[in-house]
This record gives sequence, C-alpha cells and structure tokens, in this order.
Amino acid sequence: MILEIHDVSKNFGGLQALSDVSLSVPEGEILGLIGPNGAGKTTLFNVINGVYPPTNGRVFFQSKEVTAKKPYHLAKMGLARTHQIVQPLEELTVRENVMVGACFGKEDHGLGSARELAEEVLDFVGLGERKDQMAASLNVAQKKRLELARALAARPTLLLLDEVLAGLNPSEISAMIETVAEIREQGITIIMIEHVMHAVMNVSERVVVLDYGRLISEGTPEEVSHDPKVIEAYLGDPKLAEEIASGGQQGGGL
Amino acid sequence: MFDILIPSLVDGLLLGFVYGIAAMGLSLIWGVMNVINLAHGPIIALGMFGIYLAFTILGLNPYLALVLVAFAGLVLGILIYYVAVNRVIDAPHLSSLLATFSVNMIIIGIGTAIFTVSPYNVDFTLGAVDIGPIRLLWTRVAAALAAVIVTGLLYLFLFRTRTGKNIRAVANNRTAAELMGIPSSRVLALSFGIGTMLAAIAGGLIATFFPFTILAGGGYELRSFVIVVLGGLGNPLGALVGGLILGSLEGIIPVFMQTSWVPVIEFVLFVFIILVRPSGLLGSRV
Amino acid sequence: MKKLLWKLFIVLALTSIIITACAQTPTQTEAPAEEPIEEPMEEGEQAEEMEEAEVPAGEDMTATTLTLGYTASLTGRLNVSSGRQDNGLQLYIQDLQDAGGFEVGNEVVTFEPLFYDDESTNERVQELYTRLATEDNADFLISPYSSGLTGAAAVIAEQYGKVMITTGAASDSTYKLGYTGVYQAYTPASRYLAGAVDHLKALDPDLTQVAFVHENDQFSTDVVTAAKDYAESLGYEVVLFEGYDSETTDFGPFINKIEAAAPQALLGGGHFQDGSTFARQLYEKGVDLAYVALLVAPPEPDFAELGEAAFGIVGPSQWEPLAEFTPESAAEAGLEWFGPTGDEFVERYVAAYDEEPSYHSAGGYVAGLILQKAIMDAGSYDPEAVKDALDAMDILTFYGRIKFDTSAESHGLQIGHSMIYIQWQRPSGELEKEVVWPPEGATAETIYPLP
Amino acid sequence: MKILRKPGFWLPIMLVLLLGLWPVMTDNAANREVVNSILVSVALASSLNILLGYTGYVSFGHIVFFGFGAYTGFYLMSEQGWPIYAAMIMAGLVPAVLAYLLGSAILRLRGAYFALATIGINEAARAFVKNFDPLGGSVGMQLNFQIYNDYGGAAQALWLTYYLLLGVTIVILIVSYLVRFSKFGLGLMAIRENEDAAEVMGVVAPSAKTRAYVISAFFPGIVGLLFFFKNATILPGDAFRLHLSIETIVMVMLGGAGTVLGPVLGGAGYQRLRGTLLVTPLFRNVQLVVAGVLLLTIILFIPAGVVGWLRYHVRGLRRVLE
Repeated sequence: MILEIHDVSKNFGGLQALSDVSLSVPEGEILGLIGPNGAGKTTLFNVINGVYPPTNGRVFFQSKEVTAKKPYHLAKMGLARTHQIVQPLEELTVRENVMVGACFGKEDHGLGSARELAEEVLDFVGLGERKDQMAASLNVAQKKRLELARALAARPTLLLLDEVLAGLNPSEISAMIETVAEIREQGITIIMIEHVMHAVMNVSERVVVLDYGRLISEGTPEEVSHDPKVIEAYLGDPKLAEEIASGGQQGGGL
Repeated sequence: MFDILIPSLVDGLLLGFVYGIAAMGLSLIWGVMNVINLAHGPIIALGMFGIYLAFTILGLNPYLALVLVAFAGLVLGILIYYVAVNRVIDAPHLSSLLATFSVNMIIIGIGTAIFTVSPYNVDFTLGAVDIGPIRLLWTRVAAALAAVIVTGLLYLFLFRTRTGKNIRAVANNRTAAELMGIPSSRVLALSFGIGTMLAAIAGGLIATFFPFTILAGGGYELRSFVIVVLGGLGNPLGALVGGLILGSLEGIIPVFMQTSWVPVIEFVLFVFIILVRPSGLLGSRV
Repeated sequence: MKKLLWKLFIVLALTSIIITACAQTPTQTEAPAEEPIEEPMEEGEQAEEMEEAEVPAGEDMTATTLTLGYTASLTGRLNVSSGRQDNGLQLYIQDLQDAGGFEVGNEVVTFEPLFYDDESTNERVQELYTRLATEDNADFLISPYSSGLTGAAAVIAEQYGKVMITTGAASDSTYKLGYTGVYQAYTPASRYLAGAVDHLKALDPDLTQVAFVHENDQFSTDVVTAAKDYAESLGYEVVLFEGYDSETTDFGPFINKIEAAAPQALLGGGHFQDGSTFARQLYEKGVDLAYVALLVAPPEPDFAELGEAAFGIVGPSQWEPLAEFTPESAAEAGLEWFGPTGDEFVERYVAAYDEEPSYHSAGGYVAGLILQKAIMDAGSYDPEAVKDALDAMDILTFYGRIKFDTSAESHGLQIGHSMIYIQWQRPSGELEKEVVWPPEGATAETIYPLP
Repeated sequence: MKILRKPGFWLPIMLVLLLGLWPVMTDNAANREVVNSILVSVALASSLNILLGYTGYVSFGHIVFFGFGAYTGFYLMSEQGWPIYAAMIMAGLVPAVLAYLLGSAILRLRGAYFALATIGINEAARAFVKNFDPLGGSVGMQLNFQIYNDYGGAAQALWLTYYLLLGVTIVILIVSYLVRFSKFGLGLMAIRENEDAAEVMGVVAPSAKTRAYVISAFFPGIVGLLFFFKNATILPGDAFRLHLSIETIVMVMLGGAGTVLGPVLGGAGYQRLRGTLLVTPLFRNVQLVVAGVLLLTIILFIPAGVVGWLRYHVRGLRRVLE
C-alpha cells in the first residue's frame, strides 16, 4: 500500500469536515474520489499532504507515518498534488514554476537538471511553447496544465489531482484524460477528485465516494454507480453542501 | 503608594480615551479594507494644526473648531482614498502600505514647508479642579468626554444608519456586499474618510493640552498600532478599550520604574500579542 | 492611450533621475545658499565702534574674505535658542563687515557666513558639516546650537582639520575626546547648576530634599550628573533623579512622581521647548515646590510667554544684559579687553532684531569675536597658528572672560567664563528677569519660597 | 567563470565600482562623501531586497540590524579596543544571530502582521538601547578621536572606511546575485508568490525564510558600523530610525524589488535626489513631497519598479537587467 488512512477526522470549529475516513491505495492504482460539493474531498487531500493536521486518525505514506507532517516533508517523500483553485506563481515564468517542482520535489534537482526536466515535462503537458511567459499570463486551461507539470516535475510516486478537468471544454478534457493515462503508465499512483463523471468512471480502477465527510461507498466504477447510497447522496441538498464546502475552505485565513 | 497610583492612573485613563479615538480610526480602516494606514500620524498632526489655526487665526473655541477639523479630516480622507488607496485596494499589502506611506511623506513635506518642524502650542486653558489629592485639568476631562461622544456617535452611525450598515457589510465580505448592490468603492472611501476624521479629532484634542510639531503624529501613530493590536485589529470599540489599557499602562508603569522604560514595555507587549494572539485581546471585528 | 502616455512620462522622469544620480557631477559652481540676513543696523553709527577696524586705504593691502561655516536650528525643537545664537553670530559678522574687516599682516580680513538649517537633527548636522568641510570648504567652523548637535559637528571639524569655535554647547564630554581644534565659548555643563545648589544652600540652609528631572541628552545629563554629585557632597538628599526624552510633551508621569517624592526643590530641565512645557505643566498641576531651577529655557525672553507659570523660576545663564564686564574691570583684573561693551552689544542687537538678546545671542556674537581675536593674535589664518593663538588666549569681553583648557585630556574646554542665575520676578507688575546669584552681581532679592 | 559572462551579474557591480572609483580618481573628499552616502543606501537597499524582493516579506525593521550591528561594533572598538576589521565581522554576526532568533518567531506571521511586528521590534529596540547603560543609554557613545590614529589619522581613516564600504557593497551585490540565481533563491521566490503552494511543492518555507532573513541581516550591521565609525558618535535615535527602514523600502521599490540591479538604481537615485534637495532651502521640504509623489506614482502605475518595468516592456533588456 502506498497510502493508508486510518479513521481520519477533521473539524473546523464546530464543523465536521471529515469523519472517520479510512482508505488504502495500492501502488500503481488510479483511484477516483467523488462526492457532492462540500463532501470533504479537498479537505481529505489537504489532510493527506499535510496542509491541515487531522483532528483524529493517522496517515501513512509508503508505510511511514506522516500524520500532521508539513506539506514539504511529504513533497520530498514523493507526494505531489494539483490544486482545485489553480495557484500559479504568477510573477515567475512557466519554466520557473515547473523548476520549483523539480528542485524541491522528491529528486531534489539542481537548477541545471531542473531546467532540463522542466522543459521535458512542459513538452509533455503541451506547454512547451509558453515556457518563457509569466505564469500570470496563462489562461485557465493552461494554468491547470501548469499545475500538472509542476506536480510531475517533482517525480512523485503518488499524485493527487484535484479537479484537473473542471472548467475545461470537451476537447481539452479528452486531451487531459489522455495525459493522465500517460502519467499512469509511468507507474505513478494517482488519486483524482473529479466532477466530470464519465471521465472518472473511464479512467479510474476504483472509486471512493465521500458524503458529509463520511466514506459512504467504495468499489469499481460499476459498483459505485449503482450503489443506492451514492445516488441518494447526489440527490441531497446541493446548497447545503456548498455551504459546508465553503466553510471548510475558509479555515486557513490570516 | 496610593497617593501616586491614583493620580497616575487617572491621568493615564483620561489620555487613554484620546489615544483610543486615534486608534479607532486606524482600526476601522483596517477592519473595513485591510489597509494599514501609514498616513495616520501626519493626519493626527494636521488635526493639531487645524485646531491651532482655528484658535489663533479665527479665534474659535477649540471644541467648536473640532467640528471643522473633523469635517476637513473626513474630506481629506476621502480624497486620499481616491488618489492613493483605491487603485491598490486589492493589491498585496506592500502596495497599500507604501501608498499610504507616500501620502505620509507628502503631508509631512507640505506641512514642514508651511509650519517648519518647530513646536507649536495652543495657548488654551480651562483651569483645573481638585478632587482630594487629584488635580484634574478640565481640558483633559473635556477631551475624554469628547472621545466618548465621538465613539457613541460612531456606533450609532455604524449600527443605526443605512450607510453604516453598508460599511459593516463591506467590512464583513466585500464581494458579497457588491453582489447585493452596495457601491463598495464609495463605502470604502467613506470608511477611509471616517478613519482619518477620527485621527484628526484625536489630534485636535491632544493639541488642547500638549505642544506639538508637524512630526508629532508619529508617536501617536505608533501608539495607535499598539492599541489596535491590544484591542483587536478591525474592532473599533476594542480600540477604545485598548486605548484605556495603554493609557493606564503609561500612567502606572512610571510609578514602578524609570519612565523611559514605558515604550520598551509597550512595544515588547505589542510584538508579544501579535505573536501569541494576533486577533487581539478582545478578538477582531465587532 | 492616456495610460501609455502616463507611463512614458514616468519612465522618462525616472530615467532622468537615475542619470543625474549616476552622472558624476558635483555641482560645485553653485553659489552657496545664503539666507537673507535681517538687516542689522541703521547706517552710520557703528563702523568706528569696532576695534581695530579702521581700514587703511593703502594699496598694498589685499582684501580677504573667510567663510564661517555653520548650521543653525532655524526649525525644530531647538529653534528658539538656536535662532538667538544665529542672530548673535550674524550680527557679529555684519558688524565686522560694516567696520570693513580687520588687518592681518597686509591683508584685510572679513568674514562671510555660510550656513544651513539643520532642523535640530543630528543626521542633518553630520551631513551638512561634512558638506561645509568638503564641498563648501569653509575656512572656519562655528558649532550648531546644543551639545548634542555640536558633538556630531565637532568630529567632522576635527576630521577635516578645521578650527571650530563652539557656542551654545556646554557639555564637557565633547572636549574629552582628544580633539585639538575645538574651542568652547560656554561655561561647561558640569558647572551649570553648581551655582544653583550654592544659591539654594544660601537661601535655606534647612532644606534637605531635592529632585533632579532632566532631558535625556548629552548636555542635560552632563549638567545634572555633576550637580547631583555636588548636591550630595553638600549633604542634600536626592529623592528623585530621572530623565525624559527630548521629544516629551507629557510631563504628567514626572510631575506625579515629583509630588509623590515631595522634594522642596527641583533642578533640571533640558532645552527651551521641553523646559517651557515642563514649567507650564508644573504650574497647571500646582506642584508645591519652594525652588525650581531649569536649564536653558528661563533666561530666554520668550519664557515670559508662559505668564504666571514663569514666575519665580530660576535659570542658569551664561550672560545677561545686566551683567557688567567693562574695559575698566578688565584693567583691574589685568586682562586684555576685546570687542564691544555689553551696552553696545545690547543696543545693536535690539536695533537689529527688535528683541532683547539672551545669553544664546551673546554666545553667538562672542564666538565670532573669539575667532577674530585669535586670527589677529596669530597674524595669520593658518589653522595651526590660530590654534596656538586660541590656546594662549586669556581675554575679557562683554560676555565675560575667555580662556581655554590646554591640557591633553580636556583640550578646548572653557575655564575662564562663569555662570550667573536669573529668576523671573515682577518688580513692576510685568514679568522681568532679575539676576539673583552670585550675590556680587545680583540685581534683586530671590523670591523664596515660591508661592 | 561562466558567471562573469552574464551581463546581469557584472552590470550592477560595474556601475557601483565606477561610481566608487570616481572619488578615488579625482582624489576629492567632497565626492567621496557624496558617493559614501549613496553606497550606504545601495547596500541597505540591496540587503533588504533579499528579504523584501526575493522572499516577499515586508520588513520595517531592517534598520534594527543596522543599529544593532553598529552598536556591537562601536562598543567593541571604543570599549574593548578591537580593530575595525574584527569589529566589522561581529557587527555582521551579531545581527545575523539576532535575525535567526527573531526570525523563528516572527516569520510565522504573514503580510501586515509581519510588517507590524517588525515596526514593534524596531521601536522596542530603540527604547531598550536608550535605557541600556552599557551601550551609553540615551546619550549614546562617542569614539575618542585618537582611534583614527590607529588607521593613519582621520583623513586616512575616512578613506579606509570608504573603501571598506565599497567592498561590502560589492560583496552584497555578489551575494544578491548568487541568491537570486540559485535553487535557494528560486525557493524564496516561490514563497514570495504563494507560500502555501510553495510548501506543497516541497519548499521548506520556515528554514528558507529564516536563512533569507539571516543573510539580509548580516550586511546592514557592517554598513552601520562603518557609518557610525565615520561619524564617531552613535545615538539610539540615529541607529534605530524607523524612517530609515521605510526609506530603504522605498529605494527597493523605486528601482525594482526582486531584481539585483533595482536596489542599486533605487538607492542611488533616491539618495542623490535627497542630497541635492538637502541644501536647497527652497526645496528642502519639497524633498519629501517629491519623494512621496514619486513613490506613489510607482506604486500606483509601475509597481514593478524601474528595472521591473524595463524588463517587462523592453524585451531586449531582459538578458541585461536582472
């Protein structure tokens, strides 16, 4: 198992964003993580990579306990992620953005080799032409690819993808799905949060469903999509879900 | 011991009200738009000179002149907002810090050209009254009273008027307020104006009992920072309480050690609170 | 489009600034900034009064103008006293120019002032004296007002080998740093309040408790440290000894402490602005003291603006218009007399500035006088020769006796001059200064204890 | 050396060197004093840039290090009789250690809170030194004039101070360049742009920030010692002047934060402007107004500063101006 999560809970003030979530991910798998808005998916990512310490429970990465370790510890161990809301380093060039990933990721590259690696990865995600632009000048789809390139340049063993497809048009979506599949072929384990259902169902080997911070279903795409609990969850009040989600993400603050 | 403690405390508290008003302006601006107004000190100084000019040239009663100074402060603040702050309201902190600091430089520069850096004095006295061992100067009492009145009016305005409610809405969540049709830049400008108005009033009150120079605002600005952090950034009522705390500290500390240790204690406390409890002793926001 | 033009303009402006910054152009050709001197005198009456001033019209005489460089605190917290000092010095230079200068060998020398406003800050003093010593290349330097600023200026004078006459700078410490070309016109700080302690002892032998509250700067610290030691040696108990910041405007905490410590006498203060505020707040708070002596502020005529708060306050003074040093007293003491008499000085000063001179004014005037005398004695304006002349100087002027310490450890310290003490009284209803100490110069009885 | 072929490396250094050699060539003390004050500004601005420009932390407390270093060195020279070279090293090290200790506490704070804390530290430091008698308290310390004799007399000592300052300034520029174009520097810039994202990518932000803080604190102390050695007097009010911190920020912003050349141009431009207006009675006060308007214009319209703006708008200059 590359990642094991035992009974993880996370509270924000009075709000229970995650309750007793347990999960194991074997090496090489593509795991889909779905659920209505505010189900706690991004919070789970944040707990896994150390942005938030869990209130309860433990997290193991590559069989080492990483509960409440800082994000940079996990990054050095080989965990990389993209953000649902893109976070480019705006005043740096596209290449420099990716070099940050290479320099400070698992392989700890020097500037020279990081530069080569960055160009390689940028070509791979299709941003090769734009490497000298400022990251701020990219459009949303390009910024998503930049997020991906940064994560890949870290040479991770586990990659957390947070809605890389959101906001893309159909042709961009299929291009991105292809890219994800290629990444998978490099032997990188992937957990992806996704709302574009057909994509998740096509790419994932296994799917996990969160609702109100609880893991309510787990199995092959086929099994999950027929689980009555899942269907019920998606029929739930979307507005309420949104409130929880926004509540969950504001905790950082100043 | 008591003979000195009580008068020192009273002196400190009376000043504390005025400090509170100055800090309230800073706090309001921070609370509404997350801007630290580094032009606060010079505006306090302008308030002092406003009273000076009104008193010596127009021969106005200082408290009457205070109304004029307040109005001028409001207008000046709105002007400053549109010229210097509006454009950088969403930029990183450094931008608004430096934008307001450049306003500081401009005011000090012009002020120095007009008034030089020499001390001025409003030769005004209301006499004193003896209560037991304590001698109260009426100018100090009047300043404290004025501070309380201004605070009361500010709260009536913020909680009882539509504009005031708009200000609070913008402070709470600017994006949401804009979606609800509140003209945010006008509200921000008004808030900035009220913030500087409070600074000008505080300066005006101080001018009735202490001599001052165009640079004198600096010390009160620094005190305002301390107070704002004591009372919670963005919490105007907290600023008044913070002012009273600081005032009493300034009164009482000298009883126990050399007066020159006061700023050391003040600023160490300040840094300590930022580190340990950045929301302030009373928590932020109203 | 408009935005673009804006940007273009800004960039142009910035580049020009940078170019001026990097372009290595010292603008030495510019005439030094000269503040307009207030016209000091009516024509006619003064020229002959300057000693040694008759300029022979011989053709073999060449005219030489030496620049006296200095800064004055025309603005800032020291403005009042420094302004007086500047007035005094300007008056001296004007007198000299009107008299046509003085003879040195076959040259007729006059002085010309070159000065800037230092805004009462150390930083500007350092920058400006550096400029005076290098770019402006002033021939001789006069100190700014106050010990703190003079301390900063003296180093620079010494670094560039310029002779500096200090005035308005009493601190002893400046003269204990190994300088060789800095000469003090004022009675040193260590002797400022010693007389007040003697005065107090004479007034009331039973009084035992005194308090010292002083400005935290070089001058006032030097003064009160010496005075405290002296008071203690006379058996006084010092119940409060505390310093305040130069910028202090709220003396409340100090006044509360004074009331709690309940001394009968208060000595201290600092400079004019803080001293006046202190006196005012002491009065407002109705502090019960029998004797109050403050530094610097009381002898200034402006102190009277405090009204009732000024009444009874004692202050040490370097010179008062009432003090009588005359050519006759010089002859009696076997000293050489130099310069105008006190009456002449007061008369000209009042004519020029329409105000009473204070000791700061006299100090400014006498600084120029000392330098002139030294150059005349040296017969040259070579700095080394002038230094020798200053070392040897022992003269009496309207301001008093001038003689410098020539020992290595405190070279340049004034050892000839002494202090007098004034008190604000109401001899005829109006507030007026009266000399109350030492007894031989006193013009009135001391009002003691204070009401 | 590959680095020597980079115009971005040698351009700032050549500029400073040319400027620095001008008084030497003309053998003119007046020129030296003009350049001396420019060098102080450039050195302060460039060292602050490492924290402000590269790391994005707005410190109003840069002058704390200037003051503490100066006091340390001054104390060692005047009370302990140390030679200036040894005192310089301590004047750098003591503030660096202080920055390390302070940094671990206050670098956790973000944005305005960090800025406020640094203001507090500056004020606390000044007030403390005013009360601290071993360092002379509120009347400060003075050097005995004889100390200049150890360096060949006052005139020689002033030249020596000047050369040392020039050397230190050039070292700062080299360090600034090396940091800017290193992996460490890349990490700092990632922190500047988005600290959370940088941490997720593996940048160990706390230690990187602390290191940047320490590096930027090492130099101002040395500059401070040289500055006050020249003036032979040190006072708390002069050593911990909040206004100087702010002016230094202005210089960095003027030239372009985050670039190597920017603080050089900003420092030189600001100081020259100041020096020119300083002695012009009519414009003495306008100095502040001019500087204020200039700063405001920069903030509002070209927040990247001169160098940043040129880099952005003139493509050809990108390789030259770093």
